[in-house]
Amino acid sequence: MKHIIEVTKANIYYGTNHVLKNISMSINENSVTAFIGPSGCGKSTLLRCFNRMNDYIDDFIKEGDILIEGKDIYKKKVQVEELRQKVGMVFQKPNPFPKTIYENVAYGLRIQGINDKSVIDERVEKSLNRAALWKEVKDSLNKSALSLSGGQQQRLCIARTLAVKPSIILMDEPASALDPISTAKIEELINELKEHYTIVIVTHNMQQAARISDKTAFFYLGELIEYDKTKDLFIKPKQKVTENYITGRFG
Amino acid sequence: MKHIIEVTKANIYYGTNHVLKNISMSINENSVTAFIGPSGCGKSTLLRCFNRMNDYIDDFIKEGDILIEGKDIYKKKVQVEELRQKVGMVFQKPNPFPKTIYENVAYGLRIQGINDKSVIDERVEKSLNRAALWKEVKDSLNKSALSLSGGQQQRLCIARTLAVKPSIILMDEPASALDPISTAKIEELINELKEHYTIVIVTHNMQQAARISDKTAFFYLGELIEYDKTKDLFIKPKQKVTENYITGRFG
Amino acid sequence: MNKLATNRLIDIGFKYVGIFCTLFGLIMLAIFIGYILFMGISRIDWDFMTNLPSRNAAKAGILTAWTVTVWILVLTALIAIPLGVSTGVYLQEYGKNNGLGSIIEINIANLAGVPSIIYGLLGLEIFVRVMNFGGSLLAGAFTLALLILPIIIVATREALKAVPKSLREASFAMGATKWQTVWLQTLPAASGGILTGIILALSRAVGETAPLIVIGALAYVPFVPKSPMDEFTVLPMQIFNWISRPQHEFLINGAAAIIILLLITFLMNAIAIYLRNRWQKKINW
Amino acid sequence: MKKDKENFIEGVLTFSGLITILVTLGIIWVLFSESITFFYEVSILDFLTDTEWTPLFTNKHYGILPLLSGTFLTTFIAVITAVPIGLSIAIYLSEYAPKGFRKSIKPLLELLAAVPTVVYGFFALTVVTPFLQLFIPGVSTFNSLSAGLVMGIMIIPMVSSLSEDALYALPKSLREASYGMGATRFQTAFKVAVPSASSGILVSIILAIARAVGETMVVAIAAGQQPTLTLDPRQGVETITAYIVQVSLGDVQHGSIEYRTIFAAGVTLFIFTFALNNMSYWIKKKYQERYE
Amino acid sequence: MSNLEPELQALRENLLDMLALVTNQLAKCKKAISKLDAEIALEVIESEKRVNQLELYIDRDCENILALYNPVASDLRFVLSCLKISNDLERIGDNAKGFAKVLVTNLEKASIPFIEDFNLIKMLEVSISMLDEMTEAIKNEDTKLAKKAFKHDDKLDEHDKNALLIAEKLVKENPKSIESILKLFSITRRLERVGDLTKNIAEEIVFYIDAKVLKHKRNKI
Amino acid sequence: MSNLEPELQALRENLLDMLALVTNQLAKCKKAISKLDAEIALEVIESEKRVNQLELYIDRDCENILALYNPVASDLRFVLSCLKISNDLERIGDNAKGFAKVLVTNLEKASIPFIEDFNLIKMLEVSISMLDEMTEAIKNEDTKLAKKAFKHDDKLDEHDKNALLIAEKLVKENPKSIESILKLFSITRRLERVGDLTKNIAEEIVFYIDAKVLKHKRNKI
Ligand SMILES: Nc1ncnc2c1ncn2[C@@H]1O[C@H](COP(=O)(O)OP(=O)(O)OP(=O)(O)O)[C@@H](O)[C@H]1O
Ligand SMILES: Nc1ncnc2c1ncn2[C@@H]1O[C@H](COP(=O)(O)OP(=O)(O)OP(=O)(O)O)[C@@H](O)[C@H]1O
Ligand SMILES: [Mg+2]
Ligand SMILES: [Mg+2]
Ligand SMILES: O=P([O-])([O-])[O-]
Repeated sequence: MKHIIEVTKANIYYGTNHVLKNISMSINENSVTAFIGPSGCGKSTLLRCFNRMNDYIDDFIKEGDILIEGKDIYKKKVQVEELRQKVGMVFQKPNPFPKTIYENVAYGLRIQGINDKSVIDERVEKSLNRAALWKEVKDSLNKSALSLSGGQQQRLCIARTLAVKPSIILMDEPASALDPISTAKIEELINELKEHYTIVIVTHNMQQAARISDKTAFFYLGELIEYDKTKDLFIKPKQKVTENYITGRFG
Repeated sequence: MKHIIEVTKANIYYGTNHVLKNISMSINENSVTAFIGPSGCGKSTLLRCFNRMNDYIDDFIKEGDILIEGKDIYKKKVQVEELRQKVGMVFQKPNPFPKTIYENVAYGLRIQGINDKSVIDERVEKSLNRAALWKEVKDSLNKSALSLSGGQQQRLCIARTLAVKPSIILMDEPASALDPISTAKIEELINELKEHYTIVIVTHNMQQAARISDKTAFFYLGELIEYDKTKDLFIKPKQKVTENYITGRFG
Repeated sequence: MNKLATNRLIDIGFKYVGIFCTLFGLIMLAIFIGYILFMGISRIDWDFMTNLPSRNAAKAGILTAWTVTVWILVLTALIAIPLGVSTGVYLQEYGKNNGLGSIIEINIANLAGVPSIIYGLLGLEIFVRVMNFGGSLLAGAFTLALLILPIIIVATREALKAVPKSLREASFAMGATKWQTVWLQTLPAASGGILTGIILALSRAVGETAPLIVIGALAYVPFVPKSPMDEFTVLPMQIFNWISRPQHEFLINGAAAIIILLLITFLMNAIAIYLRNRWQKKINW
Repeated sequence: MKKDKENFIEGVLTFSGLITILVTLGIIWVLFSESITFFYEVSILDFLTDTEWTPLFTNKHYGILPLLSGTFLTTFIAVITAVPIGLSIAIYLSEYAPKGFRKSIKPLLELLAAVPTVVYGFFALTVVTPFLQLFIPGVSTFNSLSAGLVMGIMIIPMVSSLSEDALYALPKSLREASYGMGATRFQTAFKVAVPSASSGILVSIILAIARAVGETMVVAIAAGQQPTLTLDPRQGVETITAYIVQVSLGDVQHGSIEYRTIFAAGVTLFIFTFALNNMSYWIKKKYQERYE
Repeated sequence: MSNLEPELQALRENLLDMLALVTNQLAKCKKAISKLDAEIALEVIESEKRVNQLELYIDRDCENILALYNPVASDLRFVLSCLKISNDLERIGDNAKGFAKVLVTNLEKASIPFIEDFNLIKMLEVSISMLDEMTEAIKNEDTKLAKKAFKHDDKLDEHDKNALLIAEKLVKENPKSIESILKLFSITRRLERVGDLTKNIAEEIVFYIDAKVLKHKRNKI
Repeated sequence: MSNLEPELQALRENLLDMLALVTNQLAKCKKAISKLDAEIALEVIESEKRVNQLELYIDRDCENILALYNPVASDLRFVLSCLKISNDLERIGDNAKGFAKVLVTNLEKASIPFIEDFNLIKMLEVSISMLDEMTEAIKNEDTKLAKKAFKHDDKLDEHDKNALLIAEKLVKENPKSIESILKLFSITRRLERVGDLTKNIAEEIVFYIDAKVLKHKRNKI
């Protein structure tokens, strides 16, 4: 299996706060990788490094290398905008733009300067389809995205990300604001998407990590403690601290 | 086992929205009862009926009877303030008062007009102890409650409720805003409290309901579909819709 | 990816537009303060502060003006604060969903936008004529109190609104009554915001000129008022009077008085900003 | 007993709320009762169509148009100064500026609005007008350009602060969504943030207009007191507010027609600001709950 | 939860495969014993490895499902049943192998009548049809069918009980063939076990479909 | 998760109880056979009900834990092991009962030497000591101890393999006691099963402590 993301000896600081310590890991293409660990262990920080969403934080410092498709994404000449089209992101709370459903999905194309209606139409339909939302919204594409339910909004956010043809999708607790039924739908979707996309997901919900991911990385106090096939991690973790965390015997 | 709460043919409306339909149920004393069900099915509404927190909603209409310790709590002459001291409530997000830890716990006594320092001192210590927080805060009783971590804040909220000696504690998703470790602590606490208190808890997390409750009530579209021992509900539910919900085959 | 390069260029371009505009505002402020200081600072001395106004520019001072400004401040505060805060509390905590509440709410929104000079007309009719206070300090205080009332009410409301619903629920759930909840929880939690609003409102009152002109405050009052029923002038009136005169000396007097006035308003604003920051930090639970 | 206390307190609070209604009723009553007597003497048609306003002269004309044009001219100049600058500042602060910078710059800008208006008048008269006279021929000592520009500077913080608040109140997630799609900050600002906060921005502009319409001292001091019907910004004009000040400063007999003119002018002013305020109120109300 | 469905499906298929394999083992035993064909018996012994393999697969599947998907209600009951059924099937496979082993060890032609006497073919037929019923019961989630096993098993027990007397009689009558008789005697016991184990499977099927525990109960209907 | 710990504790205790009970059954079998005491054998048969009961308890505990607490890692492995161990123990109990049943049915004094010949007491002793080791292994989470079972079991298999020859010889030599000999022959098989089952238990113990699957593996060390 190809490694689409490679992290080598990464150290991340916020000012003097050493948030991630000497992380090295490779993430497989077209698979689901879950990041778990207690609050504040640095999961989101690492995830956001993959599309440089941490750029705007003033005192953010990165050491080590992060390669995506073999290229160092922190090189000077890398265009972040381009990177972010390749590495899409879905957030904790559904955050559709206060525009129509159609315009939400079209947004990524428009900012690339694509305005050809037929191209956009086609891409919107395809993305919504892939995000398993087309059936529900095809008759109301011009309604405000805010009129959708939480779960639908989140799928819309996924569709919007798909529209710019990313190869990697980062998700930071994408279902934690949703009820169990919507959560199940999102999980199902993730399962379908992994055929064509690499998905990296941060989740607080260990059961969720167990259910949907192929590999799981457990972080603790900024260190990558264990990174293994999900099955193995949940049935026979190698590290005591992992075992304690997943069995709830912690602290 | 004694039935401390008895609901008979309760119907609840918000204006014309029929939110709870013909609910009848009895809740056992000194046990944990969990309410589960999809979003909007009316769990919180029913819970809030038990201490009349819905009173301030203008178009709230209740039919049927709700008895606590054998008394109809919706009778005219019932003093809500007194009722709420007997039926405490813990909310989804930890909501300590922006006062010191000590004053948070003392609040309930003060509003009853109790100002004797020795009485309050004693009650504060006892409540904090019972909420498994005394050890952590005994040296910083005069610090602001907001300086505590989320999990500690939630335990403080529980301590505050205990201080007025309730017999019933209502909890509306008390751990959904907390990380897994704090959640585990709250669950442990609930388990200890049930010896002396009747606990009714709304939770979105089925595993949580499974872990901590003695009986579970499953609501769907405003109806009480199934109400049984938690074990039985999760191993051999009687209703197909319950089965579908707990196994995640829904909608 | 030519498009991308253009987009990035536009992005950077706008950044400098933004910086320029921000600096423009600040530079105007600086020029202006510098100019005033340049003109007026040398005129400020002990005599200027303690002399009564005079037709002789060199002898004229602002004793009347600033003492009355203090008087007015106190009176206005006494009238406006209780009224404003209790209305704010009523709107946010009691009347939110009833008809009266929404009427009052719309009413306040309108009052807040009524130009100050209209309050002058109101004061002229009601306080000066109907209540027969004449062009007195009391009439001025009442007029200004009404003028800043909406500001205080709105600030109180906003501050109360910022208090999370969960705090109220927590208090109710403990068995507190509505007033206990307001008095023990909501108001203390909102106090920082309310105080900020009050100070900003008062600083507005300090600088108001137009309504006082309309109710007939006199620009020339060569004595310090002894009672609220006396005639009065305030700092801005004094300034207006001086700068309306053709003689350059009076212009300099005006500049000097402006320095004092700015000092007072800026000081009040600084206090308000400080309080607001502290309060906002606290309320972010 | 507990109940009695609660009811009493609620009564007191309701009463203070009612007082604010009395204030409004007072304003309306004062303005209209005095103007009605005015309109007994002057026909409304004349009032609205006559192009001269000379109530203080012996040849009396009561045409409000010159005052209105003066008001609108100064307001217009102020608004076209304040809106672009204020909006740019708002967008820069919310989308570009480092957090610390934003926090310290905003209160400084707000000081611009805290400066008493009489002081701005002084500034317009003694600094801006002489400065304009250097470049633009024909600028008179009292002119609407100078007054308008200074008023514009004065209301910059209204536009920038209120707009910035509206922009800043947008959930952070909305911006992150846009960045995450590969948008630049400019695109994010203009395609997502500004449209999403449009109602708040609109409200800020309307309020700024209302403020400029009602502004008194700057125009009274710097724009002059000649009610001329002109669109030439170099000339002196008189606004409604300036006229009221002018009359108030003079010795006008209570109950005289001159006295009543200020109420007629006041009513006109009130109607305009009332309309603007209501507009902003309803816009705000309509869009308030969008992100809650 | 979306992923659970296919996992359960895969589990069910593995279970049915294992069931088919074990049934086939018994069918081969029958063939082998009717023809005294050591070749076929060897096949049975060989296939035991695959049975073991399948047991391990099913165990691992069950573990994964339990660890990763937290099944409840019928899903949980199904997984638990699979765990137990696969165990039972493995033991049936074991017994089939033991049975076949005896057939491989130079059993004389002379012992054919003893096979008759011990009723072995009849017992095998009953066992096979019981397993077939289990397959149908699982496929159609039909507990009635599963419960038939309880009656059939009684027949096998009957045969087994007689085995001692038959053996005694045969030993006395055929002192030369003692070894063969003892061997055949020992394998009747095995068929009795097969019946018991199939009964256990039936109990598990009832448990997972109807959520009723029949194990160790007298009255199973 | 707080509630899980006591539940696991209770489960462990039930398991140890069951283990003790079954070990005791075998010990009683030994006593009964050494003295040919039908009374004691009856006790064994009686106690089988309690073994069954305990198996049901443990099954139910495991189900509850799996349904309610979603155990993972070592917790999950422990629960799964318990499920299987209890099943194995029940079967050991079954075999003990079968063993005892033979002792109850009028076994003649004459057969005492045969007991010697079949090495039954020795086999029982090995079985008992194996089970004792399992108890210790579980109590101390000691997989080394558990693994000893694999060697012990080889001894039992040895004895069992000889049983057929011994039976043949005895039948020839004591044509009068055929019934007793056949009965004893049939129960050596049972002791072999006990060894196998204990070996399974040992595999489960290793699985839950070391997360290694030894079942159906050749090399178990
Ligand atoms: N913008 C920031 N500036 C400074 N410190 C930060 C910032 N964001 C996060 N941190 C700190 O970095 C550490 C790791 O944060 P991060 O958000 O990556 O944790 P996490 O594992 O995602 O936690 P959670 O599960 O709560 O989201 C924390 O200690 C946090 O306080
Ligand atoms: N204050 C209110 N006014 C009007 N309708 C309400 C109010 N609160 C809740 N409802 C409606 O009542 C129904 C039940 O709400 P409730 O909050 O009891 O559901 P819930 O089961 O607790 O859902 P959740 O799991 O999302 O908290 C919903 O349809 C909701 O829209
Ligand atoms: Mg995070
Ligand atoms: Mg709820
Ligand atoms: O393995 P058995 O229990 O069938 O002997």
